[in-house]
Amino acid sequence: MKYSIFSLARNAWSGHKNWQPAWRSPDPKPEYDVIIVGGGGHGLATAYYLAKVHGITNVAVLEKGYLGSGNIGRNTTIIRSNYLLPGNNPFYEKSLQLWEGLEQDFNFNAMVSQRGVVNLFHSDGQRDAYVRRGNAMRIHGVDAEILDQHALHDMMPFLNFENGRFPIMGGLCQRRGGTVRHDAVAWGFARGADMRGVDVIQHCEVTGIKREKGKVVGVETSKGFIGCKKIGLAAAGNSTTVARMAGLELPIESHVLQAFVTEGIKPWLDNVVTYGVGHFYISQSDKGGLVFGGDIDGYNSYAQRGNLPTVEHVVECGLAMIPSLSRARVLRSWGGIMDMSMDGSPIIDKTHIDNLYLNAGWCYGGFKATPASGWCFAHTIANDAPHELNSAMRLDRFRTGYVMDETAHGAQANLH
Amino acid sequence: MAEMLTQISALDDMIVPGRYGRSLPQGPGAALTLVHPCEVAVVIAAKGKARALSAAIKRDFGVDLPGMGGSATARSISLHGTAPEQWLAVAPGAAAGSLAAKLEKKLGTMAMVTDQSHGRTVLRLEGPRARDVLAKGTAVDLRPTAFKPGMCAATQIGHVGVLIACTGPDSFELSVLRSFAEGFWQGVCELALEWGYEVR
Amino acid sequence: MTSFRFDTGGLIDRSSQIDFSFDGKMLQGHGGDTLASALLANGQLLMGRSFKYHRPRSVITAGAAEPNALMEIGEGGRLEPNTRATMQEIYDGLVAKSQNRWPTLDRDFGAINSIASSFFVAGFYYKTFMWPKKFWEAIYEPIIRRAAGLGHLSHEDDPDRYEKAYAHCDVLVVGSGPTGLMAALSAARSGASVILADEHAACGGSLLREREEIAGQPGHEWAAETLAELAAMTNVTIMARTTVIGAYDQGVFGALERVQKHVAVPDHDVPVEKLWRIMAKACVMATGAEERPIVFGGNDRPGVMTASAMRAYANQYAVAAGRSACVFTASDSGYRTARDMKAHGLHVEAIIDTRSDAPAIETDGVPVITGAVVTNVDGGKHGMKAIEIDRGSGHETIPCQSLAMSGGWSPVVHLACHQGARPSWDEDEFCFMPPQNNPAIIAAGSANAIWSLGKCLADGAARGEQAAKLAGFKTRKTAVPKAKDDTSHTSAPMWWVKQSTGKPFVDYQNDVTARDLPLAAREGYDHIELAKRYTTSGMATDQGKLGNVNAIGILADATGKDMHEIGTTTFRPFYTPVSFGALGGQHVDEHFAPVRMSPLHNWAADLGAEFVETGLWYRSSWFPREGDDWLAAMTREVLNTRAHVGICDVSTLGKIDIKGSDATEFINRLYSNAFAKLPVGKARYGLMLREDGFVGDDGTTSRLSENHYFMTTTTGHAAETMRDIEFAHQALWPDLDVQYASVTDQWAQMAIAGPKARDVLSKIVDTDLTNDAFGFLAARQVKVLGSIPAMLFRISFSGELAYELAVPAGYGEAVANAIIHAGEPYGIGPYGLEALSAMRIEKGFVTHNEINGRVTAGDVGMGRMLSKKKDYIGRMMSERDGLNDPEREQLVGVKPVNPANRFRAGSHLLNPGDKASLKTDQGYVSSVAYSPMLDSWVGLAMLKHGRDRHGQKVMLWDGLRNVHMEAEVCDPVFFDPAQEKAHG
Amino acid sequence: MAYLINCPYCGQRTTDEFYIKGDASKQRPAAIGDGTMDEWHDYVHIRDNVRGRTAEHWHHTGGCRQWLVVERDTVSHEIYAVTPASTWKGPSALPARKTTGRKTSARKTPARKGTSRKTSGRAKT
Ligand SMILES: Cc1cc2nc3c(=O)[nH]c(=O)nc-3n(C[C@H](O)[C@H](O)[C@H](O)COP(=O)(O)OP(=O)(O)OC[C@H]3O[C@@H](n4cnc5c(N)ncnc54)[C@H](O)[C@@H]3O)c2cc1C
Ligand SMILES: NC(=O)c1ccc[n+]([C@@H]2O[C@H](COP(=O)([O-])OP(=O)(O)OC[C@H]3O[C@@H](n4cnc5c(N)ncnc54)[C@H](O)[C@@H]3O)[C@@H](O)[C@H]2O)c1
Ligand SMILES: Cc1cc2nc3c(=O)[nH]c(=O)nc-3n(C[C@H](O)[C@H](O)[C@H](O)COP(=O)(O)O)c2cc1C
Ligand SMILES: [Zn+2]
Repeated sequence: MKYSIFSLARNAWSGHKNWQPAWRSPDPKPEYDVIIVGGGGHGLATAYYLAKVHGITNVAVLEKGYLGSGNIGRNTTIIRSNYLLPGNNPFYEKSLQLWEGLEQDFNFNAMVSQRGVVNLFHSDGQRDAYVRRGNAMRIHGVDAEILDQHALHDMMPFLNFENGRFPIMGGLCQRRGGTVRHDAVAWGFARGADMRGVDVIQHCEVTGIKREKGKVVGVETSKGFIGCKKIGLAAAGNSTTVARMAGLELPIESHVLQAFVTEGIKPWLDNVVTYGVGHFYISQSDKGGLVFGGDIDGYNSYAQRGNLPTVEHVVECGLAMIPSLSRARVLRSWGGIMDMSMDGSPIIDKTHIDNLYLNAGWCYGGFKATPASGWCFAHTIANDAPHELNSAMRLDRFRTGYVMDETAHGAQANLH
Repeated sequence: MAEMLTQISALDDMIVPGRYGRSLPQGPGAALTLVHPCEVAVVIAAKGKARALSAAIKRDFGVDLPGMGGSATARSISLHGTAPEQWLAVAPGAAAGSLAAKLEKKLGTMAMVTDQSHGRTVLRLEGPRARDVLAKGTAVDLRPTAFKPGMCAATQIGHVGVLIACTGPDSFELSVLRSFAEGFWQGVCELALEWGYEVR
Repeated sequence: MTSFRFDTGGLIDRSSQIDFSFDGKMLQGHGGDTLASALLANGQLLMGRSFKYHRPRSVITAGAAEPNALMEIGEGGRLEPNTRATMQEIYDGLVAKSQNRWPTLDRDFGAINSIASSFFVAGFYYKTFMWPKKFWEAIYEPIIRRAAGLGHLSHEDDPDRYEKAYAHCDVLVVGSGPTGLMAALSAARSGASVILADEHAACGGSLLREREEIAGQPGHEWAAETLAELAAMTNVTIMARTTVIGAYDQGVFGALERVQKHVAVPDHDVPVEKLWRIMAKACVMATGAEERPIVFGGNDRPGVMTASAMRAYANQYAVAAGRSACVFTASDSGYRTARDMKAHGLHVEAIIDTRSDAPAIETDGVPVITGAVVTNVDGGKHGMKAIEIDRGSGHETIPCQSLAMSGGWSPVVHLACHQGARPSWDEDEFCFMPPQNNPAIIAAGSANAIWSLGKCLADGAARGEQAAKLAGFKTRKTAVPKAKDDTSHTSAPMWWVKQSTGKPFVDYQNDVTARDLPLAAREGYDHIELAKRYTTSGMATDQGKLGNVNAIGILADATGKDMHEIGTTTFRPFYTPVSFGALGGQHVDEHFAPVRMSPLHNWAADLGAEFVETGLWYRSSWFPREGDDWLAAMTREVLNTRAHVGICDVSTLGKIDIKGSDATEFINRLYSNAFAKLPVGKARYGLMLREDGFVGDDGTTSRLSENHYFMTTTTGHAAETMRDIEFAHQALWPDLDVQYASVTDQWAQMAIAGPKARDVLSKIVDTDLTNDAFGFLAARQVKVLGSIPAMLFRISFSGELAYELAVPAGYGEAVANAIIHAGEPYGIGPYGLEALSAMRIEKGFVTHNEINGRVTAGDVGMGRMLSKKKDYIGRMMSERDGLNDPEREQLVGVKPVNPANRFRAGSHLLNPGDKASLKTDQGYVSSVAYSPMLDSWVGLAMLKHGRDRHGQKVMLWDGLRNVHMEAEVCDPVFFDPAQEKAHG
Repeated sequence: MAYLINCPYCGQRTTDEFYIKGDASKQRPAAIGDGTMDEWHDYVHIRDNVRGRTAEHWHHTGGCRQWLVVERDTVSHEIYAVTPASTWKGPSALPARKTTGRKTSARKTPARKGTSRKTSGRAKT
């Protein structure tokens, strides 16, 4: 059933008794052309584009929990394409372009809201680095503006410009950046893929990867063995665990990142803004809660929860940026487990094992990448070769030295 | 000519004696004093020399070299165990340079001695609420049953590294790096507002 | 105006009158009132509007779980939205406003949403608002946003202070009801140190709200006596107004103390809220139980509340929502309410019991209708008139002004679940039981599904002992006072009244009805977490404290699963919302990050310096003279230094003293270039790589004696480098005999640079400074001003004849002044960071602008500094192909063809004539300065094949600012390439 | 986290006093020439990233400034052992002890004689 104001009216008339499931709950078939491990944003998007762009519909997405139980359902929903490095920048721009038409494409309102993203800077050196980044964006045709204090003041007069420690000098602004309703992205892709014939199978944990003659031939799951011709791993946060099932060792650590939401308040903050001295980013959701986040806790964790010192630190950064947050009350905090790669950039690549493909290492930036990641991963799986857009996101780059280190911190996962 | 130079403290014009904060009938909750000048030196045992060092210290300074987290005082010199085989030697009031020089001379190759008389700022915090003031900054268990005279702890208050030595039931010696001293001073003062404090 | 205050009774202080206002109306209450009870006393039953349909709402609870009575409190920077009237104490001058209504609470336009409510079912917005595409951001979303949210948050600064503190105890007791009091008592008697925390202003928990007796005296009196006994014990700390907000790893609990939230103008010396981090060896979770509403038509009408809330209002505050009441119950709590309300003189019409086999319970004459349900409530914003019931034979109406409901009880299990454990459904007790994964969080009393007062007292005592034992104390049995042991548990709950003719709400605040959940299930959102997200049930400010269990029950019904299979959603901190202010505590404003001050700060300030924040430091940036801008000042400083002599504060450099018989070997392993043969008395520039082969930091290290070195690092990386050195020694090579200590703060360091530097320094240093005696890169311990021990280095970051002089920090000002004095005849002047930077750019010296973490030694022309003869940090990885690709950008100088054209760092480089694109991008400008010596803007840049392109033209492309210009590529050393000045 | 780390030198401290570097399970290839590029790649980049018991390098920046190896569980956040990096000999063979921070601090009242026991042993190795 196509969603529209008319279908909604029709159903309201019949007491909403006739809505069909947004997706089927199929039992797994014995074999698929492609199995995607991980029903997060990336896995679902991959299946969606496999079906839509490549006509490959005999596809299963296997998700160990409920749909969207991973990071797709627990992130701070910021989308942007303000990346510096040439291996990243066109990819994220592609993603932003896909976001721009996504809802009509998959017929689900994911509330893509291009409210603008501003990254503040506080020193000459930081400004120069942002200018370099902004110019790298502009050179590729991506929108970017540098805002001085004045322009920033017009936009957000409540910023702490004369902060006792780190005055705000200006910001790098991408107006096309913004937020998207996280859950709706998972649901929209799931529904879109399902309508095109993909089996989205929840509560089906992959426990092993079967190989024959060097090739992968299927997966062991909590619902039994499922055969397949190709496997795409998209198990963000658990990439190490699933890759190891095929004997693949990864340059990845799993870390917990916390996120937060305040009680709902009347419109208070129009755009997304990030602090430049510590990690802090904030936006207001359509429901009225201020959604914000900061740095990872810093220790390896698979626990989906963090500790109070990180919370306090994040909040301190928030108050340094916007003092009037003081009386906003934090309603809930939660955590997600992310792959932190050793250079802070993702991996979308073939592996040395035939028919096994890897999508991993998204750190805290993979939500914005969801459409392009699915799009590129689908391309890589369908053609057994990466697309130009993900050609730098190689697994062997650590070995060869062609790393993509946006934050320039080197081979230490928790610094990215 | 050095005698004619005065060693300027990092809190040079910050110390304004008086009473601040809430004034409660029972009097100020804490008192803060700058200990200046104050000689400070870091002593780090050379590899395999800890034992010999301990003996030398005992012999020459009459102090039992304390273990980690311990403080020992004799003849106006205090030694605080700040890290394994590492101590902070503190001697309030003496003329600059001489503590480190003396230690270096006595200890020879047994230890590295580094003068920190100018690199550290030493404060005294005392009073019935001193522990409560510190507990706003550090998670070290400062209850009288847990943190007693003769103990010290290297920790942080307001993201600033500090060595807290317990010098009496309600008195503490705090030493911080010089460059942080001004902000630290202001920070500690604010934490004491609630009970009122006195700057001496 | 149905609500009112009884003439007598309650635990309020009738002798005190407190004036406050609500929506501009001046009202009065008494000491001990909450805002909610005071409003009820004033006949103000209507207290809020719901989120989606703007339904008129009043209180449902008398505590922390309140979803409806949320208000804006305070004014200006103290404005605080979404404050629960049930938890807010009133004070003189309290200003409260209703929220989420327009124009007034009474006449709220938003209520028309109710009419379209058949549209606004769960998830409706996911299905529409997509066409035309542009309309979402232009029209729909702004409307949705304006409608969303509850109260207003101010943009004004908060005038109040907040603080954080740590506390330690053996046993933390959360909740001061009968269970918590007994637990605290028994733990404390064992000698354990005890913290007893309760979120309410007055301790006593349910004892303040019930009429039950303990040891023959009223419960609240027993509570007061017990509290007095506890308060007298030195090992007990009682923390009222303190909510334990979260349980974290290793027995750390977060707690929020509302220190001054009950006063009009807080004392500024005292924080308004304090965030505690309590480290406890064991915790008794005596948090009680939450009474569940019943989900039936009109269960949100003002006048309907939980049975225990109705008792609380009557017993503790002496108020009621109406003159008459009915009770709708699935548990015996309803009966208790009926009895209590009767005792207060209310007319109690009937008890409607969902159970057809309801046990016979004392009703004091109130008729009981068993096996019946309430299907609707006839009422509106000003109160209710009647209820509609169904006993299986059609609808009947019973007039009444208030309705107490009890669907059973849910233990308050949050703290036991914050570390990921989940509660499990208990078919006998009909509730989710606290998990017991963490042996140190011990549920007690009603939090552990123990319902009667007598048993709660006993359980409290036992759990207190258990906790003390766990904390290592010997315990003795604590005598338990006598109390009734008559409370039975709920029988099978009724998740919702399917016969409802009005809207049956599950989640009040978010307007989720019993019909939304089956709809979610039908559409595939059948997992409890999906249903929560799709319907938003449990996502409001109360986090489903009231509604979640009902929602689970309804979903279980709809999917044919049992409660256990459905399970709960994830419990997350905070138990109740916590302000940013409290979480930030004292670490705001200038205390956000520590400040570091150079020992020469005042010296520079006296000379009129402008300062700039660099990391934690303030550094002198330029020294303006009358009318100077930074450029003029910098130019003057550079020209003066290059022509005469200048002095600059470089104290912020990281400085490390290194000694030991293996010091040489150690240093040689840290730097990529050779250090093993550095002669005593010499300094050398060194490069440190990260283990991944990229450049990490640079600096000079001097050999002061055979086994004694003095290392400097950059200001920005000082902390990191120190840590890396410690790692190299402690974790990699612990066998080396090496000792090191940071001496950054011990030394004031100044650069004295310029042709006259030697002349000036000679006047204050006791050493022969002639080239022969103290040549380029000499490094020695010297005396200044006669006897001050100092270190002197002949190193130059300006390209001039230059020295760096380090003196003990406390003498820094005096020495710097002496140098200025000595230099006067030579025209000495101070210079700041700007001039320092311009001079180093003129000389092509790199800083972290160039070695930015992505750069190799080869990139910046230091490939030769990578020794092939030794192991050092980063050696092997620096040999990877990617780090040696000839296509990598290389350090060059760039000069605009028109020297007056200013360009900026961050510009990119293009070949002339190329269109800007990623493919044609040739590199970027890393540093720019106006060069007074060249009278031109100059820059350092990273350019593809840069070293082969000196003399060629490039375009400097700054699309962000729309500044583009032609420039010439050149050697990065713009000035004195032969180094004659530095060696002079 | 770990919220509290029992530093063998300082006793129980909150994690904000520490800097975390990461995996401690790998040995730095001994010296140049001994390690192949593959070994080095493995050391610098590849992570076991264990779900369960793991060992990490933590630096007690806000205390004794010692590098420690913290053995903990990445799922339960339980801490099993904290050992100075200089003496760490690989994962401790001890059965998983429950020391989730409820143990009192290792720091006894100050030892007035001699130096810290933990490090005097080191001198001989
Ligand atoms: C708190 C937080 C905030 C963030 N904020 C942002 C942001 O603002 N902007 C941004 O761009 N990015 C953000 N991110 C990052 C972003 O959320 C992730 O990078 C992205 O969601 C990862 O891709 P995914 O959606 O496919 O992952 P997930 O949703 O995590 O999908 C992976 C799925 O794999 C499943 N799985 C794992 N193992 C198995 C198995 N063995 N068998 C079957 N299934 C398995 C998991 O259950 C999971 O559902 C944030 C992340 C977090 C945690
Ligand atoms: N059927 C019934 O009528 C029925 C059902 C349940 C309980 N009860 C009665 O209720 C009483 C229960 O006693 P109890 O002591 O177990 O609970 P209680 O409700 O008396 O006390 C719990 C206290 O803990 C506080 N609290 C909860 N969470 C907190 C937190 N995170 N931080 C700080 N404070 C917090 C509450 O505000 C409350 O004051 C018994 O008398 C029992 O008989 C009766
Ligand atoms: C963007 C965003 C907004 C959220 N808003 C709310 C909210 O308003 N209320 C709420 O209770 N939870 C909110 N959450 C948090 C979820 O309830 C939940 O905690 C999170 O998705 C993680 O799932 P878990 O807690 O079940 O592990 C939000 C989450 C995200 C990602
Ligand atoms: Zn330590």
